[in-house]
Amino acid sequence: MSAATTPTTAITYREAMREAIREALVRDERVFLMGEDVGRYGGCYAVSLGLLEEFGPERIRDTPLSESAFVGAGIGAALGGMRPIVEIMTVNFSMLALDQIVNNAAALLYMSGGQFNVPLVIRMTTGAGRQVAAQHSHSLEAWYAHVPGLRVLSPATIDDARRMLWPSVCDPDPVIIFEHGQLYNARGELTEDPVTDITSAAIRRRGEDVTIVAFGGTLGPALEASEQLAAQGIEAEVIDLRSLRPLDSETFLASVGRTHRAVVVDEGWRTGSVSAEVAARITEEAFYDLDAPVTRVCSAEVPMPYAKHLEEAALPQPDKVVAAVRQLGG
Amino acid sequence: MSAATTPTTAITYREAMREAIREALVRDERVFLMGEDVGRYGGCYAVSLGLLEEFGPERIRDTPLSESAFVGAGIGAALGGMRPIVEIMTVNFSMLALDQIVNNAAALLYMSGGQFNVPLVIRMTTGAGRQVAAQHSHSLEAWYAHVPGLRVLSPATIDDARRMLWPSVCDPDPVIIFEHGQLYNARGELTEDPVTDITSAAIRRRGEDVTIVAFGGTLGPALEASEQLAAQGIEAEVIDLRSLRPLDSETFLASVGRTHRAVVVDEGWRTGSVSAEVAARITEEAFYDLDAPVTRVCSAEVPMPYAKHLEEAALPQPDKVVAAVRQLGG
Amino acid sequence: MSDEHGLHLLRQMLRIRRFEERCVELYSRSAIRGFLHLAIGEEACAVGVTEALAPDDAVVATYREHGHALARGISMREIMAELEGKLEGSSKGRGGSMHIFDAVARFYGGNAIVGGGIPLAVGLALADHLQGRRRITACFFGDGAVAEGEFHESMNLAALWHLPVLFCCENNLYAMGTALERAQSETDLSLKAASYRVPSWNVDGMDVVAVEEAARRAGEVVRDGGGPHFLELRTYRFRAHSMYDPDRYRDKAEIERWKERDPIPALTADLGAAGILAEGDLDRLEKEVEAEVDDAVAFADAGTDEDVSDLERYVMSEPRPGAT
Amino acid sequence: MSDEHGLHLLRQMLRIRRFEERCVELYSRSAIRGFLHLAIGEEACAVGVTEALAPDDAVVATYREHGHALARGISMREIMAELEGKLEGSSKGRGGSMHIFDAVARFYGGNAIVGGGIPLAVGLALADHLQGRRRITACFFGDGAVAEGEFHESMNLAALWHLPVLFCCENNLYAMGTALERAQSETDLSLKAASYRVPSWNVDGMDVVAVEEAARRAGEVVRDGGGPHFLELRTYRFRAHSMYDPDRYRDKAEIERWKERDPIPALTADLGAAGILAEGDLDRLEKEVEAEVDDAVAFADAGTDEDVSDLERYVMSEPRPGAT
Ligand SMILES: Cc1ncc(C[n+]2csc(CCOP(=O)(O)OP(=O)(O)O)c2C)c(N)n1
Ligand SMILES: Cc1ncc(C[n+]2csc(CCOP(=O)(O)OP(=O)(O)O)c2C)c(N)n1
Ligand SMILES: [Mg+2]
Ligand SMILES: [Mg+2]
Repeated sequence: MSAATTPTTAITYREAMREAIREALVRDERVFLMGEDVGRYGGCYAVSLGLLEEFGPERIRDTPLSESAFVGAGIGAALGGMRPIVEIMTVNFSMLALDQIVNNAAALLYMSGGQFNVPLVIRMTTGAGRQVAAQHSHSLEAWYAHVPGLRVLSPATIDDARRMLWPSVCDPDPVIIFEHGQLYNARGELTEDPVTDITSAAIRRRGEDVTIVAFGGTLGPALEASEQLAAQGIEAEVIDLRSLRPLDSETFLASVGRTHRAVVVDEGWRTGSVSAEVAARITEEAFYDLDAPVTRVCSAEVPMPYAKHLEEAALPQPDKVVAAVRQLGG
Repeated sequence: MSAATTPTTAITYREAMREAIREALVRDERVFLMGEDVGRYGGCYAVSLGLLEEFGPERIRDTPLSESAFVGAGIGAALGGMRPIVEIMTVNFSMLALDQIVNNAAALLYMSGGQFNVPLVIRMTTGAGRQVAAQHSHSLEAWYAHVPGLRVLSPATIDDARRMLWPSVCDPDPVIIFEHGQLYNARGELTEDPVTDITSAAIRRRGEDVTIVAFGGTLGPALEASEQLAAQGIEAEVIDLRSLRPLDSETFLASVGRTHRAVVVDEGWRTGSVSAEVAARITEEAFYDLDAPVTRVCSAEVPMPYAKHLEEAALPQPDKVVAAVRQLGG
Repeated sequence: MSDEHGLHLLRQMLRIRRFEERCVELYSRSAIRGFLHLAIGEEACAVGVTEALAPDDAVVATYREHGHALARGISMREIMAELEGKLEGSSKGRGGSMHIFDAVARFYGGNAIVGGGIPLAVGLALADHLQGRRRITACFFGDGAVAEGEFHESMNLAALWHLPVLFCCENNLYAMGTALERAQSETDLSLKAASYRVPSWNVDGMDVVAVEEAARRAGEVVRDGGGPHFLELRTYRFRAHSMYDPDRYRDKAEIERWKERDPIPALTADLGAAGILAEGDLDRLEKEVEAEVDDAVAFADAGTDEDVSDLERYVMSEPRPGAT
Repeated sequence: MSDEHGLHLLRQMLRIRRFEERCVELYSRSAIRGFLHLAIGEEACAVGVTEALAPDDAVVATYREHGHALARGISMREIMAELEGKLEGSSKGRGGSMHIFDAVARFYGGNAIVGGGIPLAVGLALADHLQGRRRITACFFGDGAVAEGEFHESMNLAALWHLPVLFCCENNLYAMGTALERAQSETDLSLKAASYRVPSWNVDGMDVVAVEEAARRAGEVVRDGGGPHFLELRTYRFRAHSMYDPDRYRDKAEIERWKERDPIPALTADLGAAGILAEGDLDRLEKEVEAEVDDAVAFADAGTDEDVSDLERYVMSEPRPGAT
């Protein structure tokens, strides 16, 4: 991985995503953005603020509250030669559109014997942390990562927010992008990040003592934990999965081959989360490298409570990651 | 529950399920069955055939094609003091009702601070194997097993088809029952099965050499494989999970403690399937018991193809289980 | 309408208004967090409909439900404690502003998925129908929910099965930033109801007396087995969609025009003109309401944080003796 | 209508009828498996609408789509090979009876989720709208689909955005075993369309000429920017819902009554009376059609099984040179 040269000015994750959408709209006139309140309102998380004024209502298309129909219409528009970017306000509402995503977007190419690919991008906010309670705090990445025919991305950095969209738009198949709600205000500088693909995991910190696998909203806690661990003399290697489907096993398996220990951090409910798949793969494929069982730090298996202290207790915090690593011993 | 005395004559899984529904309707007048074509048509898989005539249209309630509304209405009726059994024709269509299941049925008790439990049973057919192709062959048990607030059951035997419903109806919380479509015609005798709970796994075959974990549609292939293995001198212990949420880890962990090897067989797509969670738990909690990595035999990660030979190739067949066990060595 | 009842209606609307105004302050000092949706301007809808209900009727509402909860008789203390995430809250602090529940009041939320509560209402009504009870279920939802498939499926189900649901559409002309005419090809919502054979009534949602009257008449028909009815309550929210909304999509003049129809001054004037509200009465009422709000805040502030060890409580029901 | 065209309509309906009759035989000998839904009795709908389309218009259909696929010009050979699961099938044997697709014919399925194709049609029309093309999308669905939320969301979206969709509801009065009046509180489906401001036409779905005429007229308006239109095609399936259905829910007399209105004898008689179909013509036509069906079966029977090593092909697109 080559180093960055000139740092650009700091921007937020939100702005990075907006720039990415703007880039796509400018570079390809088949691209349009569609979703609830993406236009006049400026996006429920203000990601698309200003785009309506710049690109007009045909390309920044407000929809009624009809998740199934407008996601399905995105699929149809993709079949019809467009390159839609569909925004579902949050993953919580994506359940209403799941039939379209799984039974149409993911299946059409295969069912049609290779005739109809679906070049569609679906963006949605995911995650908890803002006291919005049970119906607004889901992390359902695991569900999507389960479905063949989809690509599932989880940009956790400003660079990835800025750079994963265009290759997604160019991809011939449906791409689901999860944007963690807690990241939008994160601020940082765009680097000349050489990782612009949408298939590989990235090593965000080097270390030899333990591998911490994270993605999306848990990359921050994982990195924070690794700093605390470093202070205690434990050097963690932090892997950012970036793509949840396909899952780049090689990167974390290679890391475990070096560190012999792994902790997976996932904001999903533990049972059946992405972390389960990562843990299963590590055991299947790096069993003889392991000096200790793979451990998982996930959300408590509860519908997210509103009260702040309970929500904090339910989420995978850095101290829990630290504790999990220390428990591995070695 | 006291033991039966005289062995009854052979019945099908379908009949066992029908008897279970009838039992519930007879024992508790708050129980009613609701779903598409459960009445006049007799159920798309003929499970409820004859019940309309016996119990009338108020209690055997045909619904329009409105999965979200009638599942939600089942939740509301449960809140209102009834004990609804809602049939979703197949898991494939349950995606249309997922919002109701996850955001209401599973969350109401918690969100309301313990005030509103939802005593609802949802039954649905799952699985592939009948050449009904991509949109009708899903096995989405993993999705449901991921959700706190739900109980998820997978009756794989005639006994369980007959005996898991009543405790589900009595359960104060929502219970999802998956009936594998390939099992309906399975025929056998009801035994004096001592396992009548809806929380524990069962050991369906004893063996010391390897643990095979299966559930629902894969119990048959697992048992078939174990017979083939026995002929080759390998005695497999076969665990039937029965309940996918909560997952009874103890039973399979204890088994692995004896056999030191495990293969998990799951008709779901490998990535993010129930098998991933089982494998992850075995590694987390029985790591030092293991002589070899946990292996998984799952469906190929494809939308199910129609052609018979392709569908067969995509599914976890007994020979693949045999091969997986043999590969573990030992 | 009796004098007493007129004053009661006014008091109820004032309670809601002052409660929500206080919420804004509490939000600024971070005592309330998460999403907070105010119904300031829409009080007549919640009060009018709720007044028409019998004590054992059921209510299903949305995330904009403080008013419905208050009007339904849930204690202001418990609601405020809920908004502050305290154990003494109506949902033990688990739900927050969007998830007020109360078993005694048969108040079934507090649903934060647009349209998500509507099927529940159908089911509650189905339970009453099956059990032969003369109860009705009032189901509140916004104009935005009319675009959701669940609304349509539910209307059809209720009508097909002739269930006692009173559908109450609080049409405030906007779903977040989306004006009704940019969300619906046909903005006359009564045609939707008609397409299911559900009788529909348009009601001035800024007039609490009109709302109550309509809800009472429609509710009686529903209760008498007349099948579901649909009330379109034409109203307006004076404030932004939520605390996060800069309200860029509405014309200031439009907002001002609607404020002239504020249901509280309107009723105050009517009661005054009718000689029901005498000089000084309003002041006294305001003081009483302020005291109730103060008390609720004090109660909430003094409330306790649930013990973290109880985090997993209520994911599943607690074992009850005698079950099975 | 020209003589030639009349004969063409008859031929198309006969092709579908004889094809599907043969399917029954093939099902008995297990050459076809899975779910098989026949449209025998409903041929006039598929043929009439499809005749009114231009070659580059799009079609979205359901799992009961053999007729639409045949009428649309997809070769009978490929369709039969698909039903037999052969590599030479229109979807390479991956889809089967419920999933016929054809890129050249712009035939977008073959969708086995009731209502699931309707949003796709809206999107296809949106693409045409955005690209300024004068194409329309014909979207077929059953009466049962009208109860699904997706239908409503899609109607609204198409109408709101004024998109070129021709909604074609094949109302055969049943959704599996559920009669329309037990599925809809209001069985006049034109009211649903009206509630979205979508013009709707009731058409005798047993009269191919009437269907074509209606589809042509409505289609022209749609193509000219008149927004979506809704055709309710009143028809009936003569056979059970699928091969698994013992058809216990319909009255035999009802079926017989509808059979008297069989669109094929009806058109045959009309053409005979008009002197267009001379003595012996029908026999010749039947023979030609039989030969086509024989040929299709022979083609399918001789087809190849896809190599199992290709099982995972087409889960994702194959890399294409030049793609970023
Ligand atoms: C299914 C779903 N989609 C989107 C949202 C986000 N959202 C919350 S409120 C709202 C607007 C709803 O408008 P309306 O139904 O008119 O109710 P109002 O807020 O005006 O009272 C939206 C889009 C949601 N909560 N649920
Ligand atoms: C969402 C969904 N629910 C249920 C089914 C099962 N199913 C297949 S066809 C059918 C009846 C559909 O009736 P209709 O729309 O009138 O079409 P028809 O079969 O009469 O042509 C049902 C219930 C399904 N395929 N999809
Ligand atoms: Mg509104
Ligand atoms: Mg039909």
